[in-house]
Amino acid sequence: MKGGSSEASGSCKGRNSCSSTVMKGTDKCKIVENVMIAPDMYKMAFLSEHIAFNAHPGQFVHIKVPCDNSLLMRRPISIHDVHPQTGVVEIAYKVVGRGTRILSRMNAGQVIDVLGPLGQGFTISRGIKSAFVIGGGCGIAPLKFLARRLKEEGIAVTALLGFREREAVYGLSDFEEFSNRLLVTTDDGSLGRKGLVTQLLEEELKEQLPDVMFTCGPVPMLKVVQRLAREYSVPCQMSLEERMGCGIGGCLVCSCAIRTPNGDFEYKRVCKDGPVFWSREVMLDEATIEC
Amino acid sequence: MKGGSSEASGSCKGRNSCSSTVMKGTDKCKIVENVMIAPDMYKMAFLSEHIAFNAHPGQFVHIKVPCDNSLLMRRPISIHDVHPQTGVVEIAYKVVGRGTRILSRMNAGQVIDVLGPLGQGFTISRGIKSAFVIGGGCGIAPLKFLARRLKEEGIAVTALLGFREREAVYGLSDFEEFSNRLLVTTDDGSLGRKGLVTQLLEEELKEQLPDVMFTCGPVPMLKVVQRLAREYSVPCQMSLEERMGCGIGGCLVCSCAIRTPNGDFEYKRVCKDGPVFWSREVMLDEATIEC
Amino acid sequence: MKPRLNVEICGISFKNPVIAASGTFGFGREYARYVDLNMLGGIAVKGLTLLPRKGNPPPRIAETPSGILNSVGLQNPGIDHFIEQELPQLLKYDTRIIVNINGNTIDEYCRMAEKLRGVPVHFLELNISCPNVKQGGVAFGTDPDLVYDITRSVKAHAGQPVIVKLTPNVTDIKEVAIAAEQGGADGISLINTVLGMAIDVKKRRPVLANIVGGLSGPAIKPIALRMVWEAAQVVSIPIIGMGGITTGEDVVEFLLAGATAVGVGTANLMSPTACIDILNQLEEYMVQNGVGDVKELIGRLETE
Amino acid sequence: MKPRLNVEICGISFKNPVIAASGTFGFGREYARYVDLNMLGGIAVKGLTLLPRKGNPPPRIAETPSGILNSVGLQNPGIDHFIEQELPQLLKYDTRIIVNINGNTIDEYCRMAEKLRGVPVHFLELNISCPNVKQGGVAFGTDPDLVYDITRSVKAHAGQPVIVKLTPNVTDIKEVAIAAEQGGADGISLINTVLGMAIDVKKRRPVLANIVGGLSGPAIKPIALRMVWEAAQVVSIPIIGMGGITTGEDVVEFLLAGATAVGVGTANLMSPTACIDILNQLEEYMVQNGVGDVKELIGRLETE
Ligand SMILES: Cc1cc2nc3c(=O)[nH]c(=O)nc-3n(C[C@H](O)[C@H](O)[C@H](O)COP(=O)(O)OP(=O)(O)OC[C@H]3O[C@@H](n4cnc5c(N)ncnc54)[C@H](O)[C@@H]3O)c2cc1C
Ligand SMILES: Cc1cc2nc3c(=O)[nH]c(=O)nc-3n(C[C@H](O)[C@H](O)[C@H](O)COP(=O)(O)OP(=O)(O)OC[C@H]3O[C@@H](n4cnc5c(N)ncnc54)[C@H](O)[C@@H]3O)c2cc1C
Ligand SMILES: Cc1cc2nc3c(=O)[nH]c(=O)nc-3n(C[C@H](O)[C@H](O)[C@H](O)COP(=O)(O)O)c2cc1C
Ligand SMILES: Cc1cc2nc3c(=O)[nH]c(=O)nc-3n(C[C@H](O)[C@H](O)[C@H](O)COP(=O)(O)O)c2cc1C
Ligand code: FES
Ligand code: FES
Repeated sequence: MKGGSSEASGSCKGRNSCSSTVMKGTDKCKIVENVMIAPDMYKMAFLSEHIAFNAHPGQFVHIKVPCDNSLLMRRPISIHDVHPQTGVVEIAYKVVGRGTRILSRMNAGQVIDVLGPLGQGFTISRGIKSAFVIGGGCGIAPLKFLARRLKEEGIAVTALLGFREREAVYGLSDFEEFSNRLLVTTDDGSLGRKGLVTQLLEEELKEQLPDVMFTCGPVPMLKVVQRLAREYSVPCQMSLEERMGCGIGGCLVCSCAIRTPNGDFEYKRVCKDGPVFWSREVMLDEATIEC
Repeated sequence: MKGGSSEASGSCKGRNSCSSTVMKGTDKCKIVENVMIAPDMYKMAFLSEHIAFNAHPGQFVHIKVPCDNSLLMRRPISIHDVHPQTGVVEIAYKVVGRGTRILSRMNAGQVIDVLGPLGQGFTISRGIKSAFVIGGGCGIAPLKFLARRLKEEGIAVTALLGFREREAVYGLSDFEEFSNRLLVTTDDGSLGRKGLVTQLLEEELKEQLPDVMFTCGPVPMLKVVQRLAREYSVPCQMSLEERMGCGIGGCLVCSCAIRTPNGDFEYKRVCKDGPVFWSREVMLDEATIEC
Repeated sequence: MKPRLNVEICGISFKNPVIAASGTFGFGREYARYVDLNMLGGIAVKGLTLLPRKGNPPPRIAETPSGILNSVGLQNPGIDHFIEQELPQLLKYDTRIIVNINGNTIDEYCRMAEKLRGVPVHFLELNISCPNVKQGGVAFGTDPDLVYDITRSVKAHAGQPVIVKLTPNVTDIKEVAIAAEQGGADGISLINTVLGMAIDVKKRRPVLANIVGGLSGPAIKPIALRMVWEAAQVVSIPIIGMGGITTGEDVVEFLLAGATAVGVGTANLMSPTACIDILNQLEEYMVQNGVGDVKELIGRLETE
Repeated sequence: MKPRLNVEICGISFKNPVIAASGTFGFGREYARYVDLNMLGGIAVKGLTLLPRKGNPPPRIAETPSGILNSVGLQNPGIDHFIEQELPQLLKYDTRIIVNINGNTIDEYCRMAEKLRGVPVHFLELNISCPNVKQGGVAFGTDPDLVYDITRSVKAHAGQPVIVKLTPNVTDIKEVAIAAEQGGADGISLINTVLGMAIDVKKRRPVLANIVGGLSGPAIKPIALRMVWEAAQVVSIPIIGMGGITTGEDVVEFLLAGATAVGVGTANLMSPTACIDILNQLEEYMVQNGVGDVKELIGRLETE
């Protein structure tokens, strides 16, 4: 079962069968909270029953930048978590440019224009018993929703999270709740282990091999995870980023190079065929965005 | 004495002598009030000691449209009134397009970027004893400050104000305070006299001739006032509008046709040579903006 | 009373003048869950080539003030795949299908036109203007003689009316429009994207892997409008106007300037429901301004 | 340490690469109370003609998405008046003065150059691109042969180095840039405004009385950057790059693309202190990115 669906996800009966087509444009969503959770890192909660009910871990929403009409393109932001009972959707985002800065200044009560849920999320195959969830920096954002879902499915989760420094750390309590083991690194050792999360990952892989790995983070990190997955023969899914236009598969601007069986490659759409891909297919040297 | 000055107005000692040059860029002004005073008509008060202290009736401020970077040009808005003691500047503006709509949604406490005071205001010559102040619609905005100044100078003011209908009326209490006689018309007779303010003006001119007339309003109204001023030989100053760029005289986009002594005309700058001109010089058929 | 929105191009009627522009609407498939494709005047499909094309490496998009630059580079599955795999689902909808074709040589255009003979699509759109293909692309569209030649040649092979899509990257759009008309074009569409560039000052590199790309969106609307208006002065074949349309009033501007129908491109990337939103706004404008029939707007700009 | 900002064009040094662009800064007079003109790299004065010109009727400006259209039509008091009445106050400032001249014929350009011989200004800027003058204007700048001729002719009469200002309304900017260089230009400046149009849908009329106008501002920045980059590939004379610059980072983009200095136009209309604000941001960029000398940026775009 693949999380998310390339066709209609209007009204999904259970997570696995998304069939009926519902015309659903963009949502005008009321913000219920928008707070700083680390320097330049914000968590926003907004109301969208449609998204809260239909989203899968690894999917994203595509948000119109409010106010400033000179910025035409929506911004893709992963779904951090959803609360189907209340219709609340959470995102966690870093202020890196004009769009995210404007977003960070929005207040509860104001409305944003959101498209989603979009893309192919993480695939949680039947029979999986244990999983490593590896995240770096703002790449950790989509992994909370994933960890919660894995826990609900009874899968043993080891979360390996890397941050630059103590101040940059966010979301640990979530992973304390949803993972069986939580391992944290910081580049400078100001919290958890000093070093890169991939060093820790290699040590862990030497101890025990999970059934599957899930990862999201900066490209250099992804490259190491990809190599380790290959070396240790662990199936691995990674979430990619690329600059986007439509977000729904129509414009072909968000391409990533994906290996084809014949040894060549083709450009797939991060927005529609991804953002989650199997790591063995992904040609990361072609990736252009550093998370 | 001409109100406003084409050169530095940094620190004016008295209204008549503006000489010292002070480098003064744009002001970041805190909004203290922004309220609807009639349908689509707003009154905003913001803080700027510089403007409050240096402004002359008939001058304008040039306001950067907040938030939306796709709108490059500032919006010229007349100075409705100033309070030099508190540094409060008032403007009264009508929502007619995107810029004024965005302005109308700003709240007290927020900051706008304002350039001013700009332009040549109304000239209040020595020896003037009586004046007619004739305004139509949102053209009434700059006349409050003028009427107050005229009253302070001991000049007898007859205010003739025309509105479309009762709902559109604003600012009457100001003119009750600052004018000796207040005459109001509405197109539909829902308040004051039914008809056009220029009909009333003609009747008044038949009764008594003021030393000077001051007017601001839609071009069709200005045309009649111009004709009456000529017919009754009353000196008349009128405030013009034109689409603006820089607002300070540098780009030559805000031109209005002004008669030259040799019978020809030249394009003058509404922003710098105006917005107030002597009505006998103005070629209103060339005016393009209907207030 | 509901205003009348239908227009006609080469005797083929369109429900309304709003056409999804090539390259911004895929083959309609992805948009079908957001808009009822039956409501569109037409759909211009993603630019096709004789053989499948991978397209350019990423990044392929850069955001610029009120515009975007793209360098997709005509990624497409090839014309055969389109006819076999994509077209059938599109034909289920009651709208006009415009097939955007791109060649490196005149012969390639002609062979694509041949392949489309008898295929139930309504128009061919000759893209002689895509700035992202090194060979051919730009050269065709900027030389009036070549525009004439290619139009004539393709007309000889085409089973459907031929629309020639012009590039704005020329000194004189009128010359090129006239060349297309004289070559036998049944209509022209304009404008394609304007060649542009963006630089990442942190990396000191172009934002696009392809260095340059095509500028589209509201930023280019004044250029597009001017060119549509200029072209309308010199040709009598119908014009499909496009470039930066994001609202119903934008559509009115293009119709007044002389377009019979309009293309909506970048707006589809801003919101998947853009075409329908724009259509609704157009209707609203007509109602508010007492325009009973959209044809009353075409070419009716007053310049006195 | 304070980064070094000075650059050099034809052996004449500029304090910094920021020049107020012609037509947006008057003769400096109006801006002098907002910015210290001594801080500017240079000032290109409002375009001059042999005789005074009234200019076009209003409205002369329209706002478009991230851009403006203008149709001032070269309103100016004539070159004699400039030399006698305006220049003296400008010469009080320690900055480079660039005199923008406009003719209807080659002869007119030459006569203006003659009048400026011995007058203490630093550069002539040949505006062969203003789109608002019906005769001459556009034609000169779009034909490489004419560009060559006019440059050669004016060079023969000019007492100062000659910069040729190019129009973007051409198929191939490289051709035109080469023609100017071969004609003997000491530098080129680009881009002038892009021909555009805006329509008032309520009145169903063009917004500008002149119908068309010149598009400037951030909207055209990607076009300008691309053209500066293209020109820099083919000429070795210095380039003054402009088009949509509103921030220090925009300046960096143009320098990386190959410009030695930049012009700031529309930004002056957005805020009278724009040139200085931009200069400060440029310095800030340099400090933050460890660029000690602005010359390290010129032409240093990496495209590998
Ligand atoms: C599928 C997906 C999920 C994402 N999830 C998250 C998340 O949960 N939290 C988070 O903080 N960030 C996330 N990002 C990155 C986020 O989209 C960018 O940081 C954001 O778009 C930057 O916008 P800006 O206007 O602030 O920056 P600017 O640099 O001003 O943006 C300029 C342009 O570049 C694009 N862009 C810039 N950086 C990126 C990027 N990394 N990825 C894609 N486009 C980019 C923008 O969309 C815009 O078009 C995600 C990206 C993708 C593709
Ligand atoms: C000297 C002067 C003083 C003014 N004082 C007032 C005032 O006190 N109260 C008030 O309500 N209005 C006043 N106006 C008119 C006001 O500037 C316009 O209503 C406003 O600019 C419209 O902006 P918008 O974005 O809402 O409209 P849009 O139509 O979206 O504006 C588009 C463009 O047209 C220009 N524009 C549109 N209408 C006018 C106009 N009437 N005059 C000049 N430019 C225009 C805008 O600046 C902008 O560039 C004054 C105009 C001038 C020239
Ligand atoms: C992402 C993208 C892809 C495009 N691909 C094509 C194409 O394949 N063929 C074509 O003729 N035009 C293509 N265009 C140009 C558009 O059809 C349209 O002419 C142009 O973008 C101007 O309109 P707009 O401003 O509404 O986008 C593309 C434009 C964009 C933005
Ligand atoms: C109002 C206005 C007037 C202009 N007048 C002239 C002129 O007289 N001579 C000239 O060479 N360029 C003129 N230009 C063009 C500018 O100098 C500049 O080349 C162009 O606007 C692009 O730069 P920008 O986007 O920074 O404005 C004018 C531009 C504007 C906006
Ligand atoms: S963003 Fe349009 S296809 Fe992915
Ligand atoms: S607005 Fe620039 S001269 Fe008046």
